[in-house]
Amino acid sequence: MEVSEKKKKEMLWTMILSRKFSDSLVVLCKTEGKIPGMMILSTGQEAVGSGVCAALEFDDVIITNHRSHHHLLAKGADPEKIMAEIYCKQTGCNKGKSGTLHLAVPEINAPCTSTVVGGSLPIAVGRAFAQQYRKETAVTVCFFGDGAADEGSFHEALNLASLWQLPVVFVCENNVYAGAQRYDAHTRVKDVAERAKSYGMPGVIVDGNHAPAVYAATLKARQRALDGGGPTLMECKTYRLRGHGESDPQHYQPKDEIKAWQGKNPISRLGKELVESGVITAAELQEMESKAKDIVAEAVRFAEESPFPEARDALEDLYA
Amino acid sequence: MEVSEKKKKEMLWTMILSRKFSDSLVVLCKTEGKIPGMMILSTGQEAVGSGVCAALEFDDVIITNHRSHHHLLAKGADPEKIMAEIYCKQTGCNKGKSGTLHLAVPEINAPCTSTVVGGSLPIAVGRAFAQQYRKETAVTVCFFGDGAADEGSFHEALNLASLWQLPVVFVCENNVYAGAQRYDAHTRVKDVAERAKSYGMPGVIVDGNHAPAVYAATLKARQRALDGGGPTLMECKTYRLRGHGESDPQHYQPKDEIKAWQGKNPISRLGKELVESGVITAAELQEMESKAKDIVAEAVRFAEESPFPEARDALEDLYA
Amino acid sequence: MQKLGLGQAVNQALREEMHRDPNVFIAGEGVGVGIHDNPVFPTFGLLEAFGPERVKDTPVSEAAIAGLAVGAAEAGLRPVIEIMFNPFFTLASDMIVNHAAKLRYLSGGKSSFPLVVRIKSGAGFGAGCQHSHNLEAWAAHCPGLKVVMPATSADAKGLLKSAIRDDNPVIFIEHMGLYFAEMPVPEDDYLIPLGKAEIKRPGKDLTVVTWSGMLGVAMKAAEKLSQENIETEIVDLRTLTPLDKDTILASVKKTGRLIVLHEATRTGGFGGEIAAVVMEQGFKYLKAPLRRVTGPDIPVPASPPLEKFFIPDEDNLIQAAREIL
Amino acid sequence: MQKLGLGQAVNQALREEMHRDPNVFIAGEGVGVGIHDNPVFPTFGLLEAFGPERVKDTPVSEAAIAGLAVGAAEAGLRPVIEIMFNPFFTLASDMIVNHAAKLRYLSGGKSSFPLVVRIKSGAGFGAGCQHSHNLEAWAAHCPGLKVVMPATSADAKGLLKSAIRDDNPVIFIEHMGLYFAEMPVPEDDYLIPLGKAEIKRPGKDLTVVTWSGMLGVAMKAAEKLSQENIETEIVDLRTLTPLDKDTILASVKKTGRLIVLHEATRTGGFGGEIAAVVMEQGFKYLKAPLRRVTGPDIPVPASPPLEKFFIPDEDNLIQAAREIL
Ligand SMILES: Cc1ncc(C[n+]2csc(CCOP(=O)(O)OP(=O)(O)O)c2C)c(N)n1
Ligand SMILES: Cc1ncc(C[n+]2csc(CCOP(=O)(O)OP(=O)(O)O)c2C)c(N)n1
Ligand SMILES: [Mg+2]
Ligand SMILES: [Mg+2]
Repeated sequence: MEVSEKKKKEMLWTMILSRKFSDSLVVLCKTEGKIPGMMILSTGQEAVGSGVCAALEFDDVIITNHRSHHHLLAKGADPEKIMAEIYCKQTGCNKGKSGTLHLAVPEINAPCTSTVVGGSLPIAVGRAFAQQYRKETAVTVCFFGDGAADEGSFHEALNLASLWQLPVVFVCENNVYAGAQRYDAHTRVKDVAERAKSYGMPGVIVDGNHAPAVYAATLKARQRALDGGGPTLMECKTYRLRGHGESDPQHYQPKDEIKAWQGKNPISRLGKELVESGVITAAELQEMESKAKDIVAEAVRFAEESPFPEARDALEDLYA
Repeated sequence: MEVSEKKKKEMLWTMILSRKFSDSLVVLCKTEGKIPGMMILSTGQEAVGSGVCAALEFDDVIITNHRSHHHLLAKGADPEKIMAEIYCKQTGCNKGKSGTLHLAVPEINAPCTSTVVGGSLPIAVGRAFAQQYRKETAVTVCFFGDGAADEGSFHEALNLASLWQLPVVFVCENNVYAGAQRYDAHTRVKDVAERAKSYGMPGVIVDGNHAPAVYAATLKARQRALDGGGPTLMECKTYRLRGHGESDPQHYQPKDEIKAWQGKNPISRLGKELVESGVITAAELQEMESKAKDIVAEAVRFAEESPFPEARDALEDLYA
Repeated sequence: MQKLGLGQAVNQALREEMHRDPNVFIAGEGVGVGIHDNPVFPTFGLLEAFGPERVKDTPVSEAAIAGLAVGAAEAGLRPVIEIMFNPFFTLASDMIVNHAAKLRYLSGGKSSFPLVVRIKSGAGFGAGCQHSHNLEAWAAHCPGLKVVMPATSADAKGLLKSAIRDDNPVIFIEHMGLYFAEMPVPEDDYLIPLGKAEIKRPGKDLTVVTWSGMLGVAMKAAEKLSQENIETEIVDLRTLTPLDKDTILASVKKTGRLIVLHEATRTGGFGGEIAAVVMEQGFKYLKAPLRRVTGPDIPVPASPPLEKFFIPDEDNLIQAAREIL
Repeated sequence: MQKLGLGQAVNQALREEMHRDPNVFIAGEGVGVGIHDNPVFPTFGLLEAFGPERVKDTPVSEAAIAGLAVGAAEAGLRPVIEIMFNPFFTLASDMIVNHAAKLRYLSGGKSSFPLVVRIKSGAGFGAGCQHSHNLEAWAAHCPGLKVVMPATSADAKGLLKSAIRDDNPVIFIEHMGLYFAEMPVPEDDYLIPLGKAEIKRPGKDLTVVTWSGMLGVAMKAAEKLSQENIETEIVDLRTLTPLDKDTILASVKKTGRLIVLHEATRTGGFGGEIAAVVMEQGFKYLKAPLRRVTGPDIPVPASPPLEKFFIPDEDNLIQAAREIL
């Protein structure tokens, strides 16, 4: 499929923004007292968030998981609001209730994040059911990891989605690890995509480090869903360049494996492609980088200057 | 595979016993005050219990589900003890704690029944793990229905069993219905056996109304498990001739469908085969029938004459 | 007034709400075509009335059913899902407890999850402990949920209609024993607010706080005690959370004596919550120790004499009353 | 005496029991190779010590992990499985509640299920409510289970060893906040019987019943109150079920005043059970109303000031004490 230059530039941009965002968090989360909780980053996996979301319209919904930053930024979340939430500030998109792990951004149709592994899948089924029920021209995308594909919820959700031909795209980000466990230490199926057959739905394997490939596959799956063809299971092969979380020393990840995947960096890869094909100049690429840096710096400033919520605000927002 | 005459006779016998057992319950459960609870029978599915258990040794373990009578009788359960339990009597195999639904017969290595749909699968994984851990020459068979294959527990159990190459045989009794739901109304996968691929294990489809076929497939799966080849998913295609339970009017089961499957009765089929091939005489067949009838009548008499447990016995048997 | 079993009252509430609001749909195992072709059951005839788009028979997949409700509710639909028997709540509990109950809070109040989880519950069917296990205390311990347990058909109708219109996740637990008892039910658009207990019988000597299937036991015992001039006040909670503390405390203030009666097993049951609330806020009113009359701390056994032993009855209640009078 | 964090004490207990009994094995997510390469965590180094046959890293499949334990225990092995965080108990709850807890009863006492479910629990990590949710009250409401919640490293060692040797399913809940506090631990084969509370501080004016992470809060508050000559008796339950009623009642008999302190949310928490037991059996000893000091009825929020608000502290306890003294 021919991917437009505009889309390619858009994807490059959201990947760069996402990486700058992560890179700043790598440092900030280690600075005592700045950011509470576990810090889980998507460094190296940006092509998945960017490629998928580039294929979506605003009305399309995403349901994401614990490794959500790249999904949300690509879908259009305000970096300030999510950075402030990561800082657990009152100005955060969830007033500090969520923190970094459960960012909920309904204003961009990313209404919930589940940090329960596999939790995003049944909810996505429900969200897609609502789209079908109301005959909306929109789909739901569900992000989850390779580890989540071993949870019972994966199985139940895919079966039900296929049975009812719901407009949902299941995007498995296979980053080779589930926590400290290598992919082949948690299942014997060679590809997660193979599991699609168990539900009578198409399963596709995508180069998850190439945004245009992810974009093209998503576009196709989305169209199929809109046409009433039901769900697709898309497995994006990628790699978790950092530890599970930032406190993980990666003692179990072979150094040369990490190095090899660093060489497949989705951002420099697409950047190089676009520069070489003349879509952008090297200067424009640099400009994108520095613009992203500025946006992230601004988001950090906003977050740091924002107040914490008041203790008793804890009692708000539970019941409607 | 050549199945010995002895085995064939054995299977015919356990099927006949099982059918007589069910037939008597059809009547008894409708007699006010005789048997409490739901009555779930396996009429028409006897070849699965008989074929599987004929391939097992005493040390092999079975874990069964709500539709368990034919499994237990084929594994060698004492008809009196289980009939008394079905009657909820003190002399029942579980002293009336279980009733018909959760018959546990550890003395024949049928240690538990789960009436939670899908509940038998993770437990079977654990039981097979113990066999592997202790390097026993024995396998675990897990019985479950086509409906159970949509539960998350199915997925998690098969993945784990395959990952660790546990000596377990998953026997799916596809009787076309899960409750009132036809098979094709609960999933889009044509055969449950197809799902084996999701876990990197062999999946086989077996004529579930032909005991020798079930026997042969089980023997193979058992040997594979003993050889360290790991689990097998066996789908036995059969049919639930009666309602889900005896209070189910079968209003959703097409009459001609029932009729067609009555024509495939596994008992008369094997009986005819054995008579025609001269393995038994028609007289012997009749003798088997009347002997089974006597055994069941004796079991009913035993159950009916047995006392109920004392009210305060309810407090016993919870903690070890 | 029409007389209906509790299941039929639920059926009527579902029908009325589905007529009123196209966003209401139902889903679950056998809610369309079920194994019982019998009008006493709650979803009888709804498939015929509303069609397969709004009456969704599902596979045996409790987590997916609950997730369906969570996602659809976020979108503004009003799902009413069914958990066939209370013990299977376990299989849906991650979706209900970690998601339905928490996601609004996690969104900082931006999203709502207006869903109802109907659960069939109760001992007395000889089905044993994997089908009978009263777990209302679990749901009542989860902030973000509301827990409703009607004891009469009229309450079931009025409370279910309110539950469906409520913007929060509501756990609605039906005691199956009440499906078979016909009771008067208002024919109109009858609503009962969530969070309000009801005095089902006034009295001055003794307060019995109860809910669901045990109301009948309380009423019978009160009748007998009345013959000895002991007048029992019966508080039917109807809603466990939010708990109507005022009604409980006012009654204890009047009588000075409290028994909590529930079918669930004793230790960790919701009876403890009532005890604690009264001990905290009504201590000065109390003239005697508390009694809890509950299921014993065992799984529900199948055999009739054992199951009968499990289920609290009038005699247990009367004995407890005598101990504190 | 050696000083260990609670996680290290758990580690020692596991090591000793695995050495003692070849039937003991452990399983769970990251119990072998984990994302923390850190000796404060409970399963550190066990893979190296006992090999992959007995230290089983599993996929992210909580139901299968729990089922593994149920089946293996029936066969006579002694599995110790880990649930990474308490909210994920939901996903294992069918196997634990409907199977581990009930199957012995259903067998009429023929089979046993000697298994331990270790659960990491507690707020205070900024991880939010899908990781922090204290659900001990759920397990304590399930007949057939025993529920253990140590508050010190020594208790953790002694109780876990007893739990592993117990022939029943035991839920063993570890407060992660205690992993980082070094406390003395006996070096020998140290066993503490299940079902015995311990007076962690004697006093005559006021009883505080508590468990797990809240013991530290109680001790600090008691210290402060003591400066005003108010002597607090602290009962550390250690085991929630079977509940050591005798120790609680003896203390209330002595002091006449009771506060229950737990981190879990209030409504439906296990504090209600303590209240009910005392109100039933110790009513005549009571001189003042009960106070419960607990987490408020909200999910655990992520933001530090909100999370701090959630977790009960000394000031909350001292204030409650003043109210009833
Ligand atoms: C139900 C559940 N079990 C365990 C965890 C702890 N946990 C968090 S992330 C994770 C690994 C998930 O792996 P994967 O799905 O591949 O996602 P990735 O982290 O690689 O993006 C685990 C085990 C959890 N959050 N939820
Ligand atoms: C977890 C759970 N959900 C629902 C039920 C109610 N139920 C009992 S049997 C059954 C249908 C099971 O179908 P299948 O697995 O095909 O077995 P079959 O009855 O056909 O033998 C259902 C839904 C249950 N027992 N457990
Ligand atoms: Mg992964
Ligand atoms: Mg079936």
